[in-house]
Amino acid sequence: MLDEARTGHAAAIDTSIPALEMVGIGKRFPGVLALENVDLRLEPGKVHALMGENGAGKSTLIKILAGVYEKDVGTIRIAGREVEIRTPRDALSQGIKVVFQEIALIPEFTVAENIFLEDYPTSGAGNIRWRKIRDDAAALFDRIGFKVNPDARTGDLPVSQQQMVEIARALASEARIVVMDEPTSSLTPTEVEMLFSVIRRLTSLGIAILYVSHKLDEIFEIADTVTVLRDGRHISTQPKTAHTSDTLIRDMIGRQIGDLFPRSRGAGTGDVVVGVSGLSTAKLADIAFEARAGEVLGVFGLMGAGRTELAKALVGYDPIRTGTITIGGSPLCPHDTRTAVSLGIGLLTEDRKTEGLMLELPVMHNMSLASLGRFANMSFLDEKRERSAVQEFVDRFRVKTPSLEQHIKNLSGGNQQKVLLARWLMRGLKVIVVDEPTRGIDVGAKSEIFALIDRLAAEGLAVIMMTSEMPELLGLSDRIMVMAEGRITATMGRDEATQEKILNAAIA
Amino acid sequence: MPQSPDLALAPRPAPSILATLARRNEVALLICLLALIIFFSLASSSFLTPRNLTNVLGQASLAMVAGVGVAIVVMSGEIDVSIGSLAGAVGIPLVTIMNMTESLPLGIAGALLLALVVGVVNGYLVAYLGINSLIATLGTMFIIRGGIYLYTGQRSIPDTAYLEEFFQLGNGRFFDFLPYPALISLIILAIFIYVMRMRPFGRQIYAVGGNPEVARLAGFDVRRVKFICLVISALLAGVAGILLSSRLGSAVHVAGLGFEFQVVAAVVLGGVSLAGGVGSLVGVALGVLILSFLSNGLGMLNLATEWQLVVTGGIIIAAVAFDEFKRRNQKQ
Amino acid sequence: MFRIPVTLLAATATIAVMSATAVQAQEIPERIGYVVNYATHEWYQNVIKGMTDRANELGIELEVRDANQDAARQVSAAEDFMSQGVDVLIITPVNEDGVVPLLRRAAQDDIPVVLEGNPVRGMTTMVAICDYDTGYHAGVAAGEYARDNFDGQARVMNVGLPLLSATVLRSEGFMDGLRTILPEAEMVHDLDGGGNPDRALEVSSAALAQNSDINIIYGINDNSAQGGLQAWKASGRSQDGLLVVGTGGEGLGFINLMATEPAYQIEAAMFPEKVGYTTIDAAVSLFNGEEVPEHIVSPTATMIGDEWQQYYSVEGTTRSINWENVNAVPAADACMKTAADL
Amino acid sequence: MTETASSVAPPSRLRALTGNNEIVLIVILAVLCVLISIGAPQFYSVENVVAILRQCALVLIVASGMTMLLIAAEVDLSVGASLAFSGVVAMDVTNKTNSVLLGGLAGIAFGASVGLFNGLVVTRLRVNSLIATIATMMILQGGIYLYTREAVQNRHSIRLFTDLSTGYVGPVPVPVIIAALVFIACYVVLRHTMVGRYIYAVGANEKAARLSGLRSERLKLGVFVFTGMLVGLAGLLLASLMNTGQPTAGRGFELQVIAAVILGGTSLMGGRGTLIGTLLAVLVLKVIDNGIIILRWNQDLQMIVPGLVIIGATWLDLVRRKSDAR
Repeated sequence: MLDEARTGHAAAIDTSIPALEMVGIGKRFPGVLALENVDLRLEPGKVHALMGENGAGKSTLIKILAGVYEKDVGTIRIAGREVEIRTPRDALSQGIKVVFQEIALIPEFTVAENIFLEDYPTSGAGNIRWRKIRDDAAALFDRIGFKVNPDARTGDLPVSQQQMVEIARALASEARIVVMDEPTSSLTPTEVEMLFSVIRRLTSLGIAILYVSHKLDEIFEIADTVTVLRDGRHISTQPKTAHTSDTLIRDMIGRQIGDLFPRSRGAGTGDVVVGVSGLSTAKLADIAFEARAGEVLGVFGLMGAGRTELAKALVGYDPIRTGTITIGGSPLCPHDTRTAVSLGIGLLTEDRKTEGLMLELPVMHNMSLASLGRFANMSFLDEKRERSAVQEFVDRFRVKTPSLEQHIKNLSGGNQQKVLLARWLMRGLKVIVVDEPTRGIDVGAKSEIFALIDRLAAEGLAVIMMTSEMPELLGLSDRIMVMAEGRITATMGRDEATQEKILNAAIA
Repeated sequence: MPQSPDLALAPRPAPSILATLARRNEVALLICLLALIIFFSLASSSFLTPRNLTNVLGQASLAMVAGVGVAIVVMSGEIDVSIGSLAGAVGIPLVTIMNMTESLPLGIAGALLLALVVGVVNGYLVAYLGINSLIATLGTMFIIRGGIYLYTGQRSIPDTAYLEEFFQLGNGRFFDFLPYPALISLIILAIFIYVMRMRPFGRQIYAVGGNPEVARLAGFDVRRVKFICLVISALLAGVAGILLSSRLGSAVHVAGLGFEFQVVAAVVLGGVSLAGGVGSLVGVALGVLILSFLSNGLGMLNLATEWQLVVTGGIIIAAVAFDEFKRRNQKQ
Repeated sequence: MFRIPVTLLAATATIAVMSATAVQAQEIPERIGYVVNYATHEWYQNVIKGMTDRANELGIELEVRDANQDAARQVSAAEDFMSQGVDVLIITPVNEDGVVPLLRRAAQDDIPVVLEGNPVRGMTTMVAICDYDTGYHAGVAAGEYARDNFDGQARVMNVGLPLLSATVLRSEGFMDGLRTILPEAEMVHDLDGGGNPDRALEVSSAALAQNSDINIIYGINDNSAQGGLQAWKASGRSQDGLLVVGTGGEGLGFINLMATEPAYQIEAAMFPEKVGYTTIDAAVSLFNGEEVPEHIVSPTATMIGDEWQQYYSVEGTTRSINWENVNAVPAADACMKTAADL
Repeated sequence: MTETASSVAPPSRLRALTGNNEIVLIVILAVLCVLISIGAPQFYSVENVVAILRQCALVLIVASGMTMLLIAAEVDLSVGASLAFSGVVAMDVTNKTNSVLLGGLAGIAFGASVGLFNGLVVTRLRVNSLIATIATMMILQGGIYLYTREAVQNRHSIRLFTDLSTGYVGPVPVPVIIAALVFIACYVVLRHTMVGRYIYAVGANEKAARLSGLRSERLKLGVFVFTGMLVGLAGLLLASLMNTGQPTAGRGFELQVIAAVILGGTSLMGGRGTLIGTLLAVLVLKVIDNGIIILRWNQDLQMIVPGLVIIGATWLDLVRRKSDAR
């Protein structure tokens, strides 16, 4: 039924004119040149892959297309006609549908309603046709083999299913251009297959797809053409067939991978500083492991596997149902972050903005927050000592900030992350849990963060690193632990770990 | 449309109707309301009479009408505390115009025009200038009340047109049974329940309050939605003010003092989250009724004002705390 | 220790005598409902006290509901009384225009209504003091005081309340009465003290700073007078050459002030208990369908210095009314000026 | 990313000292003072200045606590009702014990216990503080009449009690000194102690603060209690100023205080605000209040002008911050 509706639509698509042309796009943020003179050209019925490391400018380009940001310079043509996109509404009315990596669904609504959020089917009188919404959604899910109850409250679904709902939404829209930003980051392989069949269905209707990813295997499977961005600049656009993995990686990173992961230490064989046994929470079941001083324990899992939940349970943030956690031999009181911190465990959160930074506060206050006691005499702060300690870390970590008074929201992601790392190191920890430490950080800063993590382990900390990025998992970890559905499914040494083994365990 | 056979295999089966019901905030409120009614019926013989019950519906109507507006604003993620001053203010054009023209419709038009202007100002300040809605509407609350005093010289303006329709509007009964204000409030309630459920705009309000970023990505004009919500809230406060004015037979300069607190309390009691995006108008209606029946029933029991205040305050805390407790338990 | 019972006894005796005369040949209503404006205010507490005393005497069940200064709540409370079927309704309007529809509805239900305090269009009867006259007589007394003590200088700060017509009348009456003695008397600052002690104090401070020649403070109620006086004291001035005139005599406050503050010399007392007492009698008359005047005036008296002791006695934190003397205060037949003249 | 450093100008000395919103307020205050004194030269009389300062004192004492509370992302609307109640308690206990010390402590303790109640309801029962403290306000408004049906008169006649509000130390009124001490203490706590840092941190991002090992609930509870204590102190001063414990006092006081704190640039969302801003805002509002009277303007403007100033100043602040961000 949807296909029928689309057939008429597709007939209007002229395959000889590019579906989308972006020419000379430039975008500057306060202090950052995010995009410089970028060109992009999508053909109807083709899948165009957009590749690049984090911070390469992919998201900015997509957001310009989606109307979230306005470009500073450049031209956008759709089906040959020049258009201005200033708001998401403009983008939608130009037939551009973006599937974002962050879930863009209203959790309180049903799945079916979210599918039709952008364009409710209404009766002649303008009333929402709830039956149609429900039935069409059900039919749509049927067609792509996605098993979910259309009446379920969206917020109750696991993340991967929410992601699928987002993707299914693209099918229900009248879009001529569908942009997908890292659509597979939280999907299971079955769901990835579902996604690819969705994409093929869309291209068969003459719809142009912009597929953003840095996963090479996916690109080689689904894409027709590949454009690579690096540091906000256009590097190359070539048919997939002209590329090999090596040429793609070279284009994306512009250097050897080895550079990214410096290694200054041997395998960690220190004392056990973290001991977890029988740990269960609302989202975790029967977790047991140990971490030693001087090692990086990588924890891998797909989105929704329970990585973040484990991180939060370890530092006493989330309540624990059963099990024990010991830090340096002392048991941790459940649900009390303060004793956790005083025992020497700290968490560098995945979501910097909502769980790490005090955006309105200066760099100095952000950094010294966890170790104010060191600078205080009867609670009175010795700001001189505090300032010099903070300055020391700013210098050591090469945090780029005009002053210690600068509001931290004005710093780049990488520098923010360094400040948050320094918050913990200043305090002097035994264990640091880092959750997706390089999310949203540009390449240059990424390697600095990696170097810092490596140095921490070398200095004798136990580092527990939660990540969904295979390269950093393999590049940094001494041991790897894989999670799926709240359980540990595999533990392996650095030498025995391969991508396949890890992925298989993550899907289990 | 074929029934999807896969539904049975869905990872999370649809919860049973009973479980869904128990999860609904409205059910808890309804039980609370019924408990109150039963308690007061046992405690006072004059409580459970058709006359008294319909009276309470009439008394609740002002907060009901204004509450619908405030609830919509709160669902959209903002707040409006200027409604009390506005409800008092609309009586001025209403009565003045009626006295001049002997026409109720013209008076109502004048009253609603004033409400519209205030709504547009509130909406503009909040949605387009980006001023925090609590601050903006607190400011307009002061300005309007001061304006009333300044304009009237702190005198009420009597109705000298003696229009029968004007009297009937607030004091008459539909078929000698249901007070007109109750009827009007129920109609407005029904209209907005319909809008929130059946019109795309209603859904946009929830979306905007629930997650403005997502709403923007879905192509909704977040500012426009918030703007319209504040205008609706002002218009409904205007309607409440018209009814109030009719019940008072004049434009009373102190009318509506403290009304905003009553209404916000009822809205929150009705399960609308001050964070936005969550709540239902049925819940709001129940919240209003609970507070109205409480006031009526405690009066029937001859409870002194001071005890009424203490009991009402305690019930608000208990109800909101319970709701919060339930919400947290569900999350776990 | 012995004093209270004696006074109480005297009071009851008087009540008994009075009721004996009033009750002759009258039907007694079973239930009276009173919708008070602001039950927690001292003035109304004493009105209710007077009502309760009288109602108990006559064997009437008196129910009181508080509008708590909310005009809408007042309508609801009256509505509840009507649906319960009280025999007589007494209302102290939050706002006099705001109860016009209520009178009509009560008439439809055949429930007689007595108003307390403020006149309302279409009313049958009202029990109230004469606000203008009360202020006027206090003004005359203040004029005499200023003539004798201040060389005829009278520079008045009015701590007023424009919100209510009653309080505006008091201020007007005060100035008019004052000018009968001292035609040159001037109101140098007319303030809105909100009727609250703290707000009155705040606005008075500013006015006193602006006009250093103020020598009379008039307060439309005891709280306002007190606020004005406290502002004077807070500015560090001596009370020599100052006269404070309060209005109401609603509770213990003015007694305390007259006893301790040298400048607080004149109080326009309004005997709330007497108002309540008279209101119940009016309700009974109305219930019997008797002819009653439109305005039943409840008496007021200007008390100078320690004259209050004639009317009240204080023991601890209770004040007792001396019914004999209060009942002997003559009431005017009609007011010199009412809200209708504003 | 390297451009970040060069493009953001380092804050000037003045800005670092005062923050930014304060400049707007200083200008408003200066303009007001000039304009009012043109219309009414008495504005600058010692008596008037003292009167303004004394009025500021009560508001400032409570507003200092409220600033902390708002920075911690909470609010207390019950301060007006609590002000009256603690004044009544202070007077009553002084009457009964003949000790200003005990009376004062009782008033402050009462205020603190109201704060404790609010804090527990907010942090343990997780009731939104706006709604919780509206409810507390109702409870207190009822409760005060259960405690006393009439104003509690001064029956102890202790000089010290009245001196608390009307006395002078040199040329400075005692309440102004008390307010200054409270203000300085709060300023030091907010600016120079761990507790102050924690308050900002909890308000700016409670999750992050908890993850950094702060006990946010205990901290918020503490701020509620502290604000309550200050309300108790203000109530004591009010009772002294009125020479009675007035159950009808404090109407609308909560809005005065909150208006001042907001006007002072403290964010309702928490994490942002300064006490200097609050101080300036209290002065601005009280100067407006005073000016309207001594200019003999219609007192109804005392509601309208502050309304306009609050909206206008918030808007200016917004515009300024936007242009800063660019």
